[in-house]
Parts: sequence; structure tokens; C-alpha cells
Amino acid sequence: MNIVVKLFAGARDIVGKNEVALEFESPITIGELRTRLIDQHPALQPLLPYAMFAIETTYCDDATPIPKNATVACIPPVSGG
Amino acid sequence: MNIVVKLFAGARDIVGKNEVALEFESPITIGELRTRLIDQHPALQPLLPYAMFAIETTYCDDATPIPKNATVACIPPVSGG
Amino acid sequence: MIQLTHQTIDSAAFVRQAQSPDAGAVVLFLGSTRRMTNGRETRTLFYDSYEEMAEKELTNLEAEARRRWALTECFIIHRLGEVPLGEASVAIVVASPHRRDAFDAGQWLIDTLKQSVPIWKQEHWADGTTDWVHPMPLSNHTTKSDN
Amino acid sequence: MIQLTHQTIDSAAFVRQAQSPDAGAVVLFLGSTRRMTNGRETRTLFYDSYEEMAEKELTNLEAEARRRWALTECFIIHRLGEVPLGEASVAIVVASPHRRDAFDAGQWLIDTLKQSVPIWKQEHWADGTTDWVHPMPLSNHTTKSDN
Repeated sequence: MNIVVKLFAGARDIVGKNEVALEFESPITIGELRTRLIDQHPALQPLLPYAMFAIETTYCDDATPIPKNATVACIPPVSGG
Repeated sequence: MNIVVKLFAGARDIVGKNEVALEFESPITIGELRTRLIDQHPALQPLLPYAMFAIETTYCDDATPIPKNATVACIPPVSGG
Repeated sequence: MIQLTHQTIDSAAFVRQAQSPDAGAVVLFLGSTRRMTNGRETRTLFYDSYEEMAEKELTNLEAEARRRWALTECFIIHRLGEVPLGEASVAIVVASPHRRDAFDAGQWLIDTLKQSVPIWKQEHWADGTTDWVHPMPLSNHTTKSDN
Repeated sequence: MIQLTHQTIDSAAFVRQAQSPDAGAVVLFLGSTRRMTNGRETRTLFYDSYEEMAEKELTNLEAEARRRWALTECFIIHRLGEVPLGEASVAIVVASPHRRDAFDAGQWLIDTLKQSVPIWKQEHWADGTTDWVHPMPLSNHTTKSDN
């Protein structure tokens, strides 16, 4: 299973890409994705514990399973306004 | 002693004048002026207990003595805004 | 700056003047003539004032707001005479480095203006009658202004 | 109505649209680029966004504000890209029959927007460095946005 994660702001700058693709053998949750992102990009460690995630532009918690072909976004702490 | 009292809004309409002149034998307070205005214009009775008074454009309480030649104004409850 | 005027209030001009690199926040409040009040229809409003005293009280309000909050700008404008439906009788513009001050000052200014500044509103009802609005606590003569 | 835009925000146009005989009160909030933050000087700001999601979240905010308060109008406009010193990054305009609703809705909208809408501010400091602003509670990486 291939998951593409959109990156924004500080997370995008740290990784140097607008999105990253990760490969999994079986379906995972948002929480597992969070851990795996930190494993693959250790520079995300300071930011990612505070990031939220969205599936199809809806915020979801760490327990949420990620559907196949879903659009997943990593939302670091926001600062609009 | 002659005191001229400016009237506004509902008080002016009730009396039918922009100001009224009252004659006193000796100096009086704002409280005494309030009573005397009601005596001379009984139609002011519903409004005057709630009115404030100002001497030289400064609010003052019933105990304040009225100086000679002062500009006195009767300020019925305000409704700006 | 405070102002009494018989003209339409150009609130956009005051907002533009309040914007600056020191002001992270600008809050504008407009109070306007509303058609319906407690089920009664207003045709138009007139505002009267004890002008010398109203200007002094508004000046005091601005000074007190600047003492209480960190404001970079403070405008209080009140229109007098006729104020037709949908038009503004009062505009308050406050600017501050942080937004909480601008919101708090704006609310305090309009709340206090309505209690202390010698300006009076005359309702011209759609049924042809008129009333001076004199909010009187503990009285059934109360006509509470509440825009 | 909500809008993301790369242009200057014409707040006066939204205030004009919000004025009506049903609205006794109109409140405008402008959040602007401030020169000084905790003693540091900003040269300019850039805003980035996850646009599809930000539009959805702003739409939700408008709907929730209209549920909570009696609003006759509600505009939330956020500018993206560069927002120079003194210019507005966000404009919120709410109108209501009575002023308390407009003030409360305006404050709730900007407070909630700053917590939930996927928009990010990049500081371009006068010293030439840049920082994405990611407010992190319990962390010394915190760069709190507070206009």
C-alpha cells in the first residue's frame, strides 16, 4: 500500500518536498503514519508530535485507519490570522 | 438669583422650550432645582427623577450647589449610539 | 479623535487611517438604524445632542480608553440629525498591537457612550408617531436602545 | 461568504455589503502585518495554505457562527502570499440586529480561525532570516502568533 502525504510550511521546508510517498505492507492508522514519518525524516521530530493530520481535507485522530488511495495531509500547528 | 436650565429631547418637547428660567431668593442645589422644575412643569414628573444635571458641561449630583450665572443643563436618560 | 457630524460617516477612511505597521489589529464598530425594534417598524431616526458637552464626554471616553488599553489609534464618530435605515449613527475604530485590546476597547467605548454621552435618539415609527428614547430602569416608560 | 485571495483585501466593500436595515451592528476585524513581535522586527510576511482544506474549514466556521449567533451577514477573507507591513492578512465582517452578537461572533471567528484553519505564516525578519510560525504549547519552539 502506497500513501502520499502532503507537506506544508515548516514540514515541507524540513523535508524539502511538497509531498512524500511511503510504502506499507498492510493498512495503517494516522498514528502509525506519524511514527513512520519521523523514522524516515528524523528532522521532523520537533514538529511532528504537534502536527495534525487530515484525510480528504478532514481532521482525524491517531486512531483513524487510512483508506486506500486517500489524500493525506500533514498539518503542522497553524498560524493564520 | 436667576437660573437658566437648558432642556433636551423629551424634556424639551414636554416643556415646549429649549430652556427655562427660574427665579430663586437664595442659592440652591441641583436637587432643589430638580424639585422646583417638577413643581413648575408637572408634565416632567415621569422623566425628571431619571434625568441627570450638568453644570458647565460637567455632570453633578443633587448635593452640588449651583454657582451664580452657571450654565445648567437637564440631561434626560441618553440614547446615543 | 472624536467627531460629531451631520454627514454620512465614511468609516472606510477612519479604518484606513487606523492601519499602520504598529497595529496588528483594527476593530470597527458601526451602529446603524435598524428597521425593527421589538416588533415595531422604524421609518427613520433623528439624533439630537448637547453638542459642547457631548464633544467633551467623547473626548473623555477616548482618553480613558487610551489609558486602559494599548491603542495605536482611536476614533469615535457620532452622526446627528436624520440617520436613515441601514446607515450608521456611530462608528468606533480602535487599533492596537494585539487584538484583545482592540475588541475590549471597542466594546467598552460603545457600551459607555450609550450610558454617558448627551445624545438622544428620536424614533419616527412607520405608523407616523414619534418617541424620544429615554431608557429608564425600573420604569415601564423604558424604551431600551439596543443596537 | 468566505474567500482566500492573493490580492489586497478591500474591507470597505465587505462592510458596505454587510450594512442593511436588519443590521443594527456591524463589526469589522482586520488582522495586519505588525512591525514588532517580542522586540524583533519583521520585514514582511508570507502566508501559505492548504487551500482546498482551508476553504472547507472557513466555510464550517461561517456556518457554526451563524448557528451560534443571530447574524445577518458574515464574511471571512484571508489573504495568501506576501502581506506587507500594515496591510491586512485577514478581514472578518459580521452584522447582527444587536451589537453583542456581532462582537462575540467576530472574536470567536478570529480566535477559532487561528486554531483550526490550515494557513501558515512565514516571518521574514529584518535581519534577513525567515521562520515558519508553528505555535507549539509546552515547547520552547513556540512562536506564538498574536495579532
